[in-house]
This record gives sequence, C-alpha cells and structure tokens, in this order.
Amino acid sequence: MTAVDTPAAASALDVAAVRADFPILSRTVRDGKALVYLDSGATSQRPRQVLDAEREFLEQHNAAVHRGAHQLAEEATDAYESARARIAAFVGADPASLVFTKNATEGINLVAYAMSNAATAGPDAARFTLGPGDEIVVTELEHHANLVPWQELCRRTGATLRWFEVSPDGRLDLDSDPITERTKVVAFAHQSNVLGTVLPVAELVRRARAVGALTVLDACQSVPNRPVSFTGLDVDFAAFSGHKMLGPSGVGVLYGRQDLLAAMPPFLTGGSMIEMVRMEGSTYAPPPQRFEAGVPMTSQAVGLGAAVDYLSAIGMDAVEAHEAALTGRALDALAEVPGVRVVGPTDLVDRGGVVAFVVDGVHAHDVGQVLDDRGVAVRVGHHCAWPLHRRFGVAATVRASVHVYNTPAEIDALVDGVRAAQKFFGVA
Amino acid sequence: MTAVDTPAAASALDVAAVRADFPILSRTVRDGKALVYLDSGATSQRPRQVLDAEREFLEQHNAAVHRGAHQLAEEATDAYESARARIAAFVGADPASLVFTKNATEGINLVAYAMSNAATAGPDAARFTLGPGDEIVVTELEHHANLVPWQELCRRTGATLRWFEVSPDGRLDLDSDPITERTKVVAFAHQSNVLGTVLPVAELVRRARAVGALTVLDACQSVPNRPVSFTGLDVDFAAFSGHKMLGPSGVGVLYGRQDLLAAMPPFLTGGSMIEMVRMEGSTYAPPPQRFEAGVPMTSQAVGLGAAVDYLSAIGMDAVEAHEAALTGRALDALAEVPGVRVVGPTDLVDRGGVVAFVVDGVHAHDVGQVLDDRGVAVRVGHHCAWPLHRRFGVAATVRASVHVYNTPAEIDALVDGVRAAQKFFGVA
Amino acid sequence: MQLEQMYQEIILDHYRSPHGAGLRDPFDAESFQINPTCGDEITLRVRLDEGKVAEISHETLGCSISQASASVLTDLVVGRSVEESMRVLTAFQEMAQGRGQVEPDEDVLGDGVAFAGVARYPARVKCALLGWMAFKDAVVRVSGDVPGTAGGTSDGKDAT
Amino acid sequence: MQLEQMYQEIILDHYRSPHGAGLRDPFDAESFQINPTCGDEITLRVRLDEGKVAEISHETLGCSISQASASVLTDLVVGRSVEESMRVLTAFQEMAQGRGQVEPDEDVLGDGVAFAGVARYPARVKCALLGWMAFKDAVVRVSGDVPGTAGGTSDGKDAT
Ligand SMILES: Cc1ncc(COP(=O)(O)O)c(C=O)c1O
Ligand SMILES: Cc1ncc(COP(=O)(O)O)c(C=O)c1O
Repeated sequence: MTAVDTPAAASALDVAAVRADFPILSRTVRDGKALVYLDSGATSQRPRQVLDAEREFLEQHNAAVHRGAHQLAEEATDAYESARARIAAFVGADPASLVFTKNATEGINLVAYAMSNAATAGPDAARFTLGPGDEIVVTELEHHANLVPWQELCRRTGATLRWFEVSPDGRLDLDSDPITERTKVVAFAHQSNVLGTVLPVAELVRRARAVGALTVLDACQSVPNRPVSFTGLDVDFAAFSGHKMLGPSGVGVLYGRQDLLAAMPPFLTGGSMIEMVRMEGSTYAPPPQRFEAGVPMTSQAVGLGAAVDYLSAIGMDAVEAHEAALTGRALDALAEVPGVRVVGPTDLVDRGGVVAFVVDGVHAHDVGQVLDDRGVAVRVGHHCAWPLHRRFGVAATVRASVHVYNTPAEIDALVDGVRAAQKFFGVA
Repeated sequence: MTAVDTPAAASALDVAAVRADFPILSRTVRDGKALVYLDSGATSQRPRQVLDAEREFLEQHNAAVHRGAHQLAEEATDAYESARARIAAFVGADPASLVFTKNATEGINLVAYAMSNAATAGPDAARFTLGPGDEIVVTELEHHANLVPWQELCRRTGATLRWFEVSPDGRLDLDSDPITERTKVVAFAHQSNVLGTVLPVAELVRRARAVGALTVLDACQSVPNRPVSFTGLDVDFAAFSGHKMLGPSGVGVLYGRQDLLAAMPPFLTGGSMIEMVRMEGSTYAPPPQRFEAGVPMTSQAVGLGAAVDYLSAIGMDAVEAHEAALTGRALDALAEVPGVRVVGPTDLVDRGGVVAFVVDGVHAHDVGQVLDDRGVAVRVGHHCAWPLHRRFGVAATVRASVHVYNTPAEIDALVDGVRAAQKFFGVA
Repeated sequence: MQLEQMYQEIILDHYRSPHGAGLRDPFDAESFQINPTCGDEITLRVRLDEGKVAEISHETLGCSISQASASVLTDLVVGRSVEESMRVLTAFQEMAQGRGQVEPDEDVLGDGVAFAGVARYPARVKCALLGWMAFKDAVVRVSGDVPGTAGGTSDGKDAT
Repeated sequence: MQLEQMYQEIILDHYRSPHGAGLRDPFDAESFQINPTCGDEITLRVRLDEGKVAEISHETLGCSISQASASVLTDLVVGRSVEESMRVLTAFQEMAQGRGQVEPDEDVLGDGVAFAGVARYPARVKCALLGWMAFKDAVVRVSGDVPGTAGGTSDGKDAT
C-alpha cells in the first residue's frame, strides 16, 4: 500500500515535461489559485499535440470520409482509417474489429440494441437473440453506462438481470456468482470508476465461456491508464471513450470480435453503413462500416489517434507506474487523516488511480466545495455508480483521480484540503 | 432560373472576407491547383472562429459537464448550455427542446428507437407505440438517414412503410399522397440533398396533422443555408448536423416538441440521463437530459455554438441570397452545355444550393475525376439517396453544392471542368 | 477565501441544528425528492390548517446547504398562508437561480438571504432548492394545484 | 495534368470497346456485384471447361475504370486454368490496393498493368476491382471454393 511498491519505470515519465504539453494546467481558478486537476476519471485534459492534430486536419484535409472521390476526401479517409489502425494497435486488436462511436455509452448500447434487433434480423443473427428465461449478468460496481443499457435490454426482451456482489473491501465477490446455463451475456468493468478495483477479467471470461455467454468489457477506466490488449484478454466486446485518455470528447470505440460483428445486425442506420438501399428494404455493409451510420466524428478520431500516439510515446507501463505511485501516496496520506474512510481497496494490488472516500461528519459536496475553493478539482456524488454507493451505505463520496500530468505535490494539496474541510466544518 | 432573380441582400455577404476566415481554402490540391470546394452538401469547412472557440474551451474550461462541482465543471457546463441556447435561438426553438446528438442520423434513429421502445415503456409512452396496421410515410427523395431508420422501425414493430413519389421535374408529387388514418409518422426532408428541391413543409404538416400523425423533418440541408424556425414550421421533430453548417463533426441536434420529449422513453441509456438507479431498475431525467447519455460532445457543442454565431453575423438571409445567386449561375451555365442534364428543378423556385447532373456518355465518377484533377471537389455517386437515383434511372450523378465561401468564379471552374471532361472522353 | 461568502454563519447554524428535522405525525402530504447528481434525499411532510402551513417536518440526507435550506424553509413558511408561502418560494428560487445577479429581499426571505452566495455556485443550487421543491410538491399533493407560482420544476432544469 | 497517368490509352481503348460485354449463354455461374458508394453494377457470367475458364461475359453499368477493368479481366483469364486465373486476380488486386507502391508484373498482368495509376486514387480502387470480385464470386459458385487465394473480399474493405 505504499509508494515503495512503485516500479522503477515511474522514473520514465517526466511529469514537468508532460505538464508543459497541457495548456489548461497553467490556468488558475477561484481568485488566482493554481489548478490542481484531480478529476481525470470523469474526463482528462488534452495535450497540445492532440489539439494540433485535430486542427491540422481541419485546416488542411477536412472532408466527408468514405464518400468523396476528390483529393481532400482521400486524405480525410486516410487520416480517419490511419487513426483506427493506430488505436487498434494500442488496444491489441485488428482495425476491422474497431467501431467508432460517440462515447463508450453508445458502444455498450450498440451491443445491447443489436441483441434486441436480432429478434427480427433473420437467421444469421439468431445467436444474439434473447428472451424470457435468458439472463444477463453484470456487477454491483458498474457505472450506469454498463448497467442501465442491460436493464433496458431486459425490458425489451423479457430477459432477467443478475449481478455479482461487491465485498466490504471493495473487491468483486466471486462467490456471489450468478452465472448459469441461462446466462447469455456477462458485462463488467475492467476497473471500477469509484473503487479503483481492477476486476479479474480472465476468471470472468473463463466462467462466461464455460456457459457459452458473451463477454462485454467496460474498458473506460483501463485503456487510458495501463497497457491493455483486448485480444489478450479474450473478451468478445469492449468499449472505451476518447475523452478519458487525453483525446477529444465525442469519440469512443467499440471493439468486437470480428466473427461476432460480422453476424450482428446493425444498430444506427442511415448513410455509409448500407450495401444496397431500395424503398422496399435495405442490406448492410460488412463491419466496421455497418456500425458507423452517418458522417462520423472525423476530426475527433484523428485527435484520438494523436492521443494514442502521445500515450504510446510515454509508454503505458510508465503511465501505470506513475499513477500507482500517486495512488499509493494518496492512500497512505488519507490513512493518516482521522475520520477519513476510503471506499475501495486500501492497497495497490489490482487497483488503479481513482480514490473515493468519505469524511465523517462532512458531506462529500461540502468537502468538494472546500477543495474547489483551494483550486483542487475533484468529483463529488455517486459518480454514476449509484447502486455501488448504496451498497456501501453512502449517498455520495469524494473522488480524486489521476493521470499522467499529476504530481505528488497535487496529492498533498488534496490531503491538505481534506484536513481544511474538517476544520472548516468543525469535525477536527 | 437566372441570376437576375437574386435578392439584393446578396451584396451583404463579403465573400472575400468570408474566405479569409477559412484556412483550408488557401491550400492547393493535385500539384498546385487552387482548391475549388463544391462539396459542402457532404460536409462544410470550418472558419477559424469555430476552431478557435473549440480550442479556447479546451485550453481553458474543459471538464465533464453536469457532473462536477468545481470551477472548470461549472464553466464547461455554462459553455455547453450557452451553446444549446444560442443554437436553439438560431432554429426558433426553446433550449429545452434541443437534444445534442452525434449527427442527424443519430437524431432520426433516436425518434425511431424511442417509438419501438414505447412498447415496453408504460402508459405515458403509449402514444408512440406502433404495430401491424400502422403506417409510416416518407418520400422517395430521402437521404438514407431518413429512410433506413424507418424501414428498420417497421421491421421491429410490424408497421408498414409508404412513400410519396417524385415527379419528373424533381418535385414532390403531392398527388401520390399515401397518408391515411393509419399513418402514425410522416418523415421528410426539408430540402433534398440531391435535387435541391425544398419540400412544401406546411402542406405536409397540415396533412399529417389532419390524421394525427407525428412529423419528423430532416433539416440537414436547410438549417445550414437559410433562416429556419422549427416552431414556425410547426413540425414535431427535426434533426440536423453540425458539420454541414460550418461547425464541428461529431455533433448534431434533435429538436422535439417539449410535450412529446417529455412523454418519450429514452433511447441511449447510461450516465447523466437518469433520475434514480437501482440494480432492480431505473427512472429517467426530464428532457433534454434524458436523451443525452454519457459524457457528451462538449467542445463540439461549443464549436457549433460558434458556427451559429458566425452564420448569424453574416445573416441567414444573406447566406440564402448568396447561395441562390451561385445556384442560378450554375443552372444557367450548365444549361448551355450540350449533353448535360440537371437532375432536379432547373429554376430557383423552392430550390437550394445543390446541383446534381449527369453528362451524357461520361460516367459521374469519370467527370468527378477530371474535375478533381483541376482542383474542383464535387461529389459523385448516389449521395446516400439511392432510391431517388433509381427513380431517375441513373446509377450516379455529379453533385456540386455551395456555401458562404464559394464564388462565381468557382462555378465557372466547375462548368469549364465539365466541358473538359466531355472533351477528354470524346463526347464533345 | 470565498468560502465564507457561501457558508455564511446563518447557514452553518441552521445546518448544525436544523429546524423541522425529524418526521412528525399527523401530516396531510409527504414528498420524497432526490438530487440525481449526488444522491441526496429529502422526505418532507406538510400539514395545512385553514389555508395556512401549520407544520413542516423533514428528514434530509444531504449536504450542509440542503439541510440548512430545509431548516430555513421551515422557519419561513410555517404560519403563513399557502399563497404567501408560494410567494416566498418563488422569491427564494429566483435568488437561488440568479447566478448572484438577483438582489434578495430580506423582508420576504429573512434568513433565506444567506443563500445568495450559493447562487454563484450552479452545482449547489439544486442543494439549496431540494427542500423547497419537496414543499411545493407536498402542497400540490394536498391541494391539487399550487396557487401563485408559474412552472417551477416543469422547465426540466430544476426537477429533482 | 495527372489524368493521363490514370486514364492510360489502353484503359480508354478497353472502355470504348470492352471485351466480353453482353451476357451470353450457356454459363456455369453468374455473379451480381454492386459498388455501394456509387451504385455501379456488374452482372458477370463464367463458363468453365475442364478446369479452365472457357468464357466470360458481363454487363457493366459503371464508369470507364470498371468497364475497362472487366474487359481486361476477360482478356487475361479466358483460356487459363482456374488456378492460374486466381493468381492473376491476386496480382491485380495487390496492385490495385497498393496505393501506387506495388510494381506490377507485366508478364502476369498484361494490359492490366495500365491500372497501376488507378491505385493512386483510393476511391477508384473499388471500380477497378468490381469485375474481378464478380469473377471470383462466380468461380466460387461453380466450384465451391477458390483455389490459390487467401481472404479476398473477407477483409471487409473491398467487399462490394
Ligand atoms: C438530407 C440529409 N439528411 C441526412 C443526412 C445525414 O447527416 P449525417 O450524416 O451528418 O448524420 C445528410 C447528410 O449526409 C443529408 O444531406
Ligand atoms: C467505468 C466507466 N464506464 C463507462 C463510462 C461512460 O463513459 P462515457 O460517458 O464517455 O460514455 C465511464 C465514464 O463516465 C466510466 O468511468
């Protein structure tokens, strides 16, 4: 649980040099306080390399992709597909298995809707159909984005939702396993956006496979922060968002095993995803085009490609080590503050860089306000994981989350701020 | 049909000053040829005001909107909601009736999916349910984005698709009206993206209303090019895309009458659109939040707000007049070229700035290649309106489309290029 | 430090010993409201008597602002006619949503003016309004309609 | 002007008088392929005889490139064994998708080398391949599998 555990690779990340790439980090807030941005778990900031890549694209190559026969359209298409290829390499996947979406939420909804669409999509799609008696398994720690779409899929199809529970130390309770022969989908986060817990993906995939269920990985809190290979993890689907990994908002990725994507009915329909359209009916293009209806988020894909290049240049091992060091420092320091309780694992084993906590006698919103007043930006509330908060008997937590640009001094500012909040509200 | 019809307001648009705002227009293509961009109907270019607004947001105010309690989150939320308000004013609507989507395609799909979701969404949503015996009416000139989602909705619900036909002169054939008491939805383009034809919205709304059907307007080719008020047009829903109106890709808008949005079940589900989440089930926020699941396209909404400011500063009357002048010039000049046939109205009555044509004896792709070789960027193919092309007995057309930055000289370059193509392929 | 502008002593006092805290019987209507972003909850009961607000009691699971606000609400509306209380509510809401631009009227709002500082923090406005929305909802449940207000939660922004 | 590099005389000649144009009987299999971006279509028939391509006939509704390509295809594969024809197809496809980086082998491709210029225009690659994909599909329909090729249309990028 201490900073001593930090791999040597952490030294590979020159945080001062990194910070210089992020224009927003030099601004001040609340009457001249330096910004201490500890809310990257909600959305990260963008380095100028990403901003420049998007701008260069828009000032030189912008056109509708896959649709035009002029030079700009060629260049735009190349930039878009090159981004897909680089992002695919970054997550250990083939470019043809990557679908661009607007965010991870859309990616998960895409899978859920394709499954209900399977009911009317003919024999190829039969393996995706669900009905009464079938079950979908999630976990109690899911972000709403990987919970509500499955609730709604159950509503549409008559299937039943089941879930793994969470143990008091913030780990997945593998003994609460609801997977049975009726299970058709097992959807789970790679890392909790509240607890920081990294889930045992291999074990969950093994159990899902054993009953022939499909696996859907919510990789929003893993792809930005450590080396991830979807083919290595052997999941069937995975989703993540650009804005949490130094890339633009408005772009996300759904990964799908190619044989599954090829058999899956479309979700959004319209231009660019068709094979043949008649008034009487239409047929659809092969993946990934089948799942990219309409003019896509072109410059955003280009920006995400640049973000992946940026992260790769630092090295994802170094990113992981850097965040582990900061997390260890935060866990150690918060453990020293009486009345502060971390919700989630208190050591660094299978744990990423988000730290949620409660302060006895001071509501999370009030802690956050004191922090904000000192320039420290954290998130307060249920962080779109309301059932998890209910399970821990709290309405809201304070969550600090780190990325490549954070420093040990910023962790110290957080802890100082927590003490100041206790003092302000008279509980210490 | 001639440039003489041009309203005087055209002089209000200083095209040289406008062009100076668009960095991409000063680049060259194909070995030093000046770029003549006549493909704005597919996607428009962005002025630096839009690029700057997005960058300023990202360098100063970026955070997750509606989720944080720190200063950046406040500023980001304000910027996002201010953009919504300005865009709403631009299309004559209340901010609460505007939902941000990734593009128009998503907006139309949203309505179509909400309607099939209504089947399992309880009594409030009953007015949206569809089933066998119900009918959806579209037109033969629709973009695939306003056709395929309705085909798929019919597939999901058992409803039947009917359509208005198109007359030989490229107008909607109002006598082919398939609207009956069974009609539940009438979906149609404000302006065809191929013919340029502006549809008789008031008459279609009247006929739909008479049978109690909902109206869905595809405003992709009208909002960018002329003054539009959705409340004035009295449609129930409307959709458009940012990238066609000088704004970013990855952002679009769905307009919906507030009482309808309030009763409509959600489409994409996840974070930010909920009221209360339990493992057992969830309830949803009021619109527009209900329809904006996940971290939205924040900087893109800000960019679209800047695009709307930019267009408003020029004045949409001036934009319309400018485009009419260019369209008139193109129609006149093409009429002089033997062997060239315009597909669509050949006068400026109820007609916007896209001109599609065929060249006898030279395939559209080959015409496009000759134009591209001369720096003239047009689109060739069916422009995602395949049934319309079939109706006119052609596989592909050449389409030139204009926006604020185009000049009469660029129209001349187009026409010269068409003649050159005829010469190159030995048909003139 | 701007904190003191927001957390004025009056607010902290109400927060430490909130008036009306603890649910009481009998009551005419009860309203349960939540703040969907932070999960805060209030259960509020109202008892009317001959067109007047006779009693308010509430159980608030929330931050200092929402607790203090429910307390101030209790002080401000108990003993008033329903119509008057709705005028106070409107004034409070206008101040809270005024982004610090609305000058509060101390004659109408009493201790409520202390919340003027909260109005400059948009993320906290919902906290300040949580109890008030519960009060309004409870009154509607008793009387079927709310005299003297227009819209309120129906703009979609402040519904809880 | 780069146009001439793309529209080489050989291509224009084939376009003006395409070989194999007009559907003929008898045939062993027919394939219908479309280019979803521009709506171009080809119907292509193939007749095999003792492991050789005996006849090809086609009706092509498309641009100069797709018509000329179908014509060159006819010249190149008629009279060859199915296996040889698939080697030619692979070579043609590699060149067409090579972005101008693949040096074509004239011994294998004959007039087909004229399409090397097309490879530099990604939007036209599908035009050049339309007839070849139809040919491959038709051969599969006769023989049930395609000797000597790997993948082809299954990469999702060039399926028509
Ligand atoms: C008339 C019309 N409708 C719909 C669309 C689809 O817009 P988007 O691809 O941005 O969703 C377009 C443009 O492609 C269009 O021109
Ligand atoms: C674990 C997890 N899943 C899903 C999401 C949803 O991502 P987005 O809102 O970008 O779709 C988030 C972030 O908000 C997350 O942290």
